[in-house]
Amino acid sequence: MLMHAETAAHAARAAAPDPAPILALAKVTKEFPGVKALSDVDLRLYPGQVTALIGENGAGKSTVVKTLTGIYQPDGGEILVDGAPRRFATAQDAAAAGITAIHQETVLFDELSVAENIFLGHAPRGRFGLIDWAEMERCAEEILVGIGAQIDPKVRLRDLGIANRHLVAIARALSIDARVVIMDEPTAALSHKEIEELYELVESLKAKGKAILFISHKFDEIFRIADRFTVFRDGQLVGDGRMADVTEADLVKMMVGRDVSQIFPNRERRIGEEVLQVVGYDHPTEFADIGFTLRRGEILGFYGLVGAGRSEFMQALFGITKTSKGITKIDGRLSAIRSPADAIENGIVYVPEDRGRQGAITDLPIFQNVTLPSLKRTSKNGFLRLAEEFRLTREYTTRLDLRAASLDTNVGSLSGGNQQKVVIAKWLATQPKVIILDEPTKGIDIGSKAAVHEFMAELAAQGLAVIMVSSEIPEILGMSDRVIVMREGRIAAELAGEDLTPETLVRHAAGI
Amino acid sequence: MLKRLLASREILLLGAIMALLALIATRFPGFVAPSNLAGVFNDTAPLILLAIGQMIVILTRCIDLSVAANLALTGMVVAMINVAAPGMPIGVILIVAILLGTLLGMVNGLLVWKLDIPPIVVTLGTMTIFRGIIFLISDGKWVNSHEMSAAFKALPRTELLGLPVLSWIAIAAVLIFALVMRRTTLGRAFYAVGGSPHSATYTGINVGRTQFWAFTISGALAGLTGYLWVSRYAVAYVDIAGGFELDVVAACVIGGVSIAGGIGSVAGALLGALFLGVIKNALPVVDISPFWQLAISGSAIIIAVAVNARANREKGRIILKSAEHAA
Amino acid sequence: MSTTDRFIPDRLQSPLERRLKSWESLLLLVAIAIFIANSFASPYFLNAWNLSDATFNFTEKAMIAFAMALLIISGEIDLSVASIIALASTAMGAAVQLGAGTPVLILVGLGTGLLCGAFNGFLVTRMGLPSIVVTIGTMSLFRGISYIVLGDQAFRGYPADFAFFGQGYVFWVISFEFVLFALLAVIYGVLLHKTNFGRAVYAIGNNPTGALFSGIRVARVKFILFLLTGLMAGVAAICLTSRLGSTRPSIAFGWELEVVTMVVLGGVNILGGSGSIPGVVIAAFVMGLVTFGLGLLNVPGIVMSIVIGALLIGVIALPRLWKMWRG
Amino acid sequence: DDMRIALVVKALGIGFFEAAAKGAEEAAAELGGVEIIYTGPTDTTAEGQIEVINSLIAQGVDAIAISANDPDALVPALKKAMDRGITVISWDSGVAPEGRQMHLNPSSNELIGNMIIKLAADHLPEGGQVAVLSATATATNQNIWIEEMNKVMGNYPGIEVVATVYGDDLADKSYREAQGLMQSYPDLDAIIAPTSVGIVAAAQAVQDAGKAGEINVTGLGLPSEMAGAIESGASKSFAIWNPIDLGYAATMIAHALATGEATAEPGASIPMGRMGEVTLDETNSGAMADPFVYDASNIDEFKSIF
Ligand SMILES: Nc1ncnc2c1ncn2[C@@H]1O[C@H](COP(=O)(O)OP(=O)(O)OP(=O)(O)O)[C@@H](O)[C@H]1O
Ligand SMILES: Nc1ncnc2c1ncn2[C@@H]1O[C@H](COP(=O)(O)OP(=O)(O)OP(=O)(O)O)[C@@H](O)[C@H]1O
Ligand SMILES: [Mg+2]
Ligand SMILES: [Mg+2]
Repeated sequence: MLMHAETAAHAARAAAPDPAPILALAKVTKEFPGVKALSDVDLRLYPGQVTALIGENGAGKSTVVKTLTGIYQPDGGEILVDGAPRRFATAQDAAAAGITAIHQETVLFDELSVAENIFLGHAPRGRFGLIDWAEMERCAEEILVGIGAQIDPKVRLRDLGIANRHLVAIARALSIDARVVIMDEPTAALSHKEIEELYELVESLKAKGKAILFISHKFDEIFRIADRFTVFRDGQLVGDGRMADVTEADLVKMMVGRDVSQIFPNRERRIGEEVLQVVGYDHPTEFADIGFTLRRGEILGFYGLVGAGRSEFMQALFGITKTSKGITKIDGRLSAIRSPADAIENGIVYVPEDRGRQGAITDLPIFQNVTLPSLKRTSKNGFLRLAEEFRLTREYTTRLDLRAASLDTNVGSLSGGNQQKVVIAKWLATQPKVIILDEPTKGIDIGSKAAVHEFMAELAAQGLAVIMVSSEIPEILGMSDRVIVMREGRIAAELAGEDLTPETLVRHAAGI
Repeated sequence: MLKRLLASREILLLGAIMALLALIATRFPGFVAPSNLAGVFNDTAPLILLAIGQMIVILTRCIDLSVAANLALTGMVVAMINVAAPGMPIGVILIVAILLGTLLGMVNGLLVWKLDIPPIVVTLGTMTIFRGIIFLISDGKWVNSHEMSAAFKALPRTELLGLPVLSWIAIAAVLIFALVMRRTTLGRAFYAVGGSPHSATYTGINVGRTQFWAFTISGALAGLTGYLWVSRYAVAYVDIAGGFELDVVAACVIGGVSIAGGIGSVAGALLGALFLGVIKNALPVVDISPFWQLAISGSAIIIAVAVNARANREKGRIILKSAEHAA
Repeated sequence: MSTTDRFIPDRLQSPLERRLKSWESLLLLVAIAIFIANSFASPYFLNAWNLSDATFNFTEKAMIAFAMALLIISGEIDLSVASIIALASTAMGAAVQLGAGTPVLILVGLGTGLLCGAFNGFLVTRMGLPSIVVTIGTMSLFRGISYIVLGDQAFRGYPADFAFFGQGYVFWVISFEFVLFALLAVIYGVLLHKTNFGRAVYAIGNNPTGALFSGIRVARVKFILFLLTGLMAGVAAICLTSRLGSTRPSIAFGWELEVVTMVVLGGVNILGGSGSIPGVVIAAFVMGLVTFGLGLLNVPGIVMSIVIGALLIGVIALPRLWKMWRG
Repeated sequence: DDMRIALVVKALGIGFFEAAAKGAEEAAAELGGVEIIYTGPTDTTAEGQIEVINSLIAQGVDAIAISANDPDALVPALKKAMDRGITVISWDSGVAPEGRQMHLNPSSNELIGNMIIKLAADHLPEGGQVAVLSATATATNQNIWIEEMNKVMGNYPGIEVVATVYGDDLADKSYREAQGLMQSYPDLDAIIAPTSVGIVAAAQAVQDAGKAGEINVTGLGLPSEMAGAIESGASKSFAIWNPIDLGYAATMIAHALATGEATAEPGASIPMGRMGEVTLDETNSGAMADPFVYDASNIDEFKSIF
């Protein structure tokens, strides 16, 4: 599965000479407050070739996409189309220059029809320059059929499921007659069959001489369809070349800058008695029939493709989603959890995936974030005691080795990793029994990532039960004692020990 | 398809209006006579015009509380122009009204777009400023019927094919904006910006500029209505259409326009306005004290927003295959 | 795990330093400037009794503004407050007709306020409806009920001792209303800035989802805020009714916008998340001073509202313009 | 120092009150050493008038002459003014007796009540349906006139008052109310509007409905504003007292009371310059003069005056 690299087809491709690049980035820099997302990166896309862009979460891949499509303006450097420098003020400028993209975040409109989602901004015009709906729906149908999607173009988008939405996003990118097609993790939410159809599509685009930028975390697909690669690490270009010349291990090493095995802490496993029992969790549209148990000191991994419903289930367990049914027992006692406040009282806490929106309150200072769920303890008769708040905050942020100018600094101004530490500190201060970490290392830098892993291991060692949701196979393999795989809202498998291999994980997650 | 059509907000509201008319007809059959209904429509025409503009503004996640003040200011200016130059052709007056309204709308739009001030604050401020300006330019004096020229007063009431011009203007606005909203890039941009500003940016739509255009359209319609109002009621003073902005917002809400943006239609705004218009005109006829009117329209707003919220309840992401298309 | 000797200070800026650089100090300067300008502009300004009379122009509105500030900081709004005053006043008037004494009147006034607040809170937090639309609806509904009850009539005949709340003096020129205003300012200041509840309000306003995910009972806090706002409208109803000595359904018409203006002028972000009670207190004085000062010069109220409207937009626009101009 | 007399009106900008202000200035010129402060809220609310009164108290004016938006709500504020030694009288639309020293009715209420129904009845020898379009439901004077009118209905057999509606002294609202009346009562013969705003709006509505000559709009209005309605036939006749005289008389009375030349008590006579004298009844109110009827025969003479 990992090493299709040495196929005959590949060798043949490698032999072709380099044509002139259609699109190039030269020394492009992009900064956000506190983060240098791109520094002096170069990138070249050739006609008829697929270039894979790889790198860890937060390496700057999506930032490149947004810079190329006029959504972000680079702070320095140039974008060259056919060798001539260009500026894209808006996405429409980029489309006019022949650049189209499938963005990682779905760029779609719930209330509009499928056809309109595909053609918004460049709809076919009829008489007097008015939008021709019949023509638009016909073209949409054509494109959707072309990518093997069976979706009625007249249906409103909100009535579609996650995979079909993704197909609409792909159709949208293809509706622009472009020379450069960018795909930012296009297969993340697709099933096996749909992925195969996408590969065929990529082949046909190549055959038409288009330049393709393909972003993915899945090595098998990169080796299957890419001709070239470019690797980013922390916003910098660390390597590029032909796929034929590298192995998976080389790429991983470039990505992380050291050997993979070193990332994960060795930990002694002391698994204690059962703390959490979950039975029969059901939701009308998101998940069905979820049940499992969890012990003290255990790390339970939850794996699945993006959109498998893991976050939704965890939020139901935490009391956010009220439409779901199910039973939660803590230490053998039935616990009625109807809100996060109930969950916290029962010792269950949740570190959400969406840090900026759900995890931290970015416009409030660190200490207020940390003490928010613990105010009952730091206050007296309902009146705040700032000294006590600072004491508690200092205690837990020191344990996590937080880096910040002061405890009064707004969380929003911290780097992703430090924001995550604030969120974790917030929960540890409540002295929980079960901690749920949803994609705990998504979008944080290598150093913080290792710190989070180490800390997770330490928590387990101290007897906390840990649930870790992750879409990264190395992380799942490196950290979990046991893994539950979810697919389309249901448990597909529960794996441990020998069964726990990358192949079994992928097979159950994709339903092959 | 038919099922979807039946369930749509507009059809629901149309049904409600029909039911209301039927109910009134049982007590006072004369109310549903075509001539009377035409009168009701004519009376509601200003509300329809403003509701269309407001609908577009709300669609882009903004709100325009200054429409009534804009109407009053424009109305006063054209009335004063008419007094000063009675001979000026009505065509010119009409253009001045639309231009001035547009300008005032642009002021709102610019403050929202360029300075990023929340729309409610902007229009709350301009609402009081516009009214104040009327006082300053008119010195608080009324412009009365006898000071206006006959031609000035004649336009909205001239009958064409049995309907007054005022009604025809409302009909034209409904048709034009139905076309604009469905068949032009700008019209679709309003929906996109309100539905998801983030995604709109990704598709190359400038969110602030689109909102600016929404305020501009709302202003233009308010200006047009300003002239029509003043000439129809043959009077201009500081307080005309005082508090009317809330009726306008109410018409939109009843018409299924979502205050959260992205949802709404010209048909909805039209029906919402008609709903209020029918109630307003029917109360005295069916001999319910006019003092009930406020409470009834308040209840209508609350019921409408509750019904619409039910229809729009966020379904979340549909992950289970069995759940897709089920609704 | 690895504890470095890296030390993170609690704060970089002392609280005093922060306060000096704040919005409130800027507003205080404006207030002082207006005070000085007034004393030069009119010989009648610097007079204890006159200044005391002037406070009646804002005390009742400010009482509501305190609760409204918390509500707006939490990301909601209540446009029905003026109508709650009307309904509470009507209920008190009805109680008088049934022979109720002053203590019962107080209970009726506060109770009606709480009930209306609970109704708004229910619709917003339980039914999940947007507060701006809901309260536009209840704004018509509550006042509409007053109109149904009273029609063209008035309630009068309030007991003599009831007059104390709106017309009584506690000490020399210090009116009961002013004392109540000061007391409520302190209570709301402490509630917002010194308690867990206040912290929750800020958290919710900054990020309701984040607050919910941190275990804050968001719906409950918002419900309480609607109750408090209703209660304060009830308190204001008692004061205003006592001051006027009679009840008409049109009482306190249009106050909701003045209250919101006061809150926004006080530096509360209309989109939620930030603002302070001292800011609102100073804004109340600024508005009171502007209206009173211009009133002494016999400037019509509508011209004063231009000043207020311009202040409203100006105070938000100027810093942004300054930033744009500086690059 | 000049004596300062404040003329507080229901709302600024209304033609009737502008004319009254002219009369007040005339009185001030005649008296000498009197400054008139013409003021009022911009909308017809009691709260607005209270703020105005408060600022007048603060300025220490010598007298306040007010046409009230609400007879009760203004009482506490006006009492305070009297406590501070300010002379307070009401005119046109009155304040409850405890809130003023005297009230000047433009004319006797009985006379006006009789006049407005007579104007309608004179053109309906066979009898018919009439409706009343009033100002705000809280306007004191309108309510009293309507009450007086109802008392004398017996003298006009065959005349039936079918409805009373309120236009709030807003032109557009009055217009719609008049329209509503025509819809609800297809056989309506006359609309009585005892308010200068309402009568103009009603006449306009009748004219627009093409019923000029069919429905007679009458009541109290200003010749300048009603000239068009008389011409079109929407109104056959209407009445009014002279607002200039009213402002003039109110100022004269306020001056007399403030200087102590006269005292307001039942039975007292207070001089009003060229308008003669007013005699107070047991509620300290008095009437200025009889209303005057305008129709096609004399409208042209007066329409340029007020
Ligand atoms: N709008 C923004 N504001 C602030 N920081 C941002 C913004 N967008 C991206 N970043 C930061 O820039 C860095 C690069 O982000 P980017 O989304 O490009 O990563 P990525 O390589 O696409 O990661 P992933 O594999 O998770 O999609 C991250 O540290 C991210 O937090
Ligand atoms: N029910 C929900 N409502 C709103 N946002 C959600 C919901 N569930 C997830 N999200 C957010 O939407 C974003 C996109 O989610 P994504 O497509 O990555 O799925 P995911 O949550 O990673 O998948 P899984 O459900 O398997 O965990 C994430 O930031 C996530 O936090
Ligand atoms: Mg990315
Ligand atoms: Mg997830």
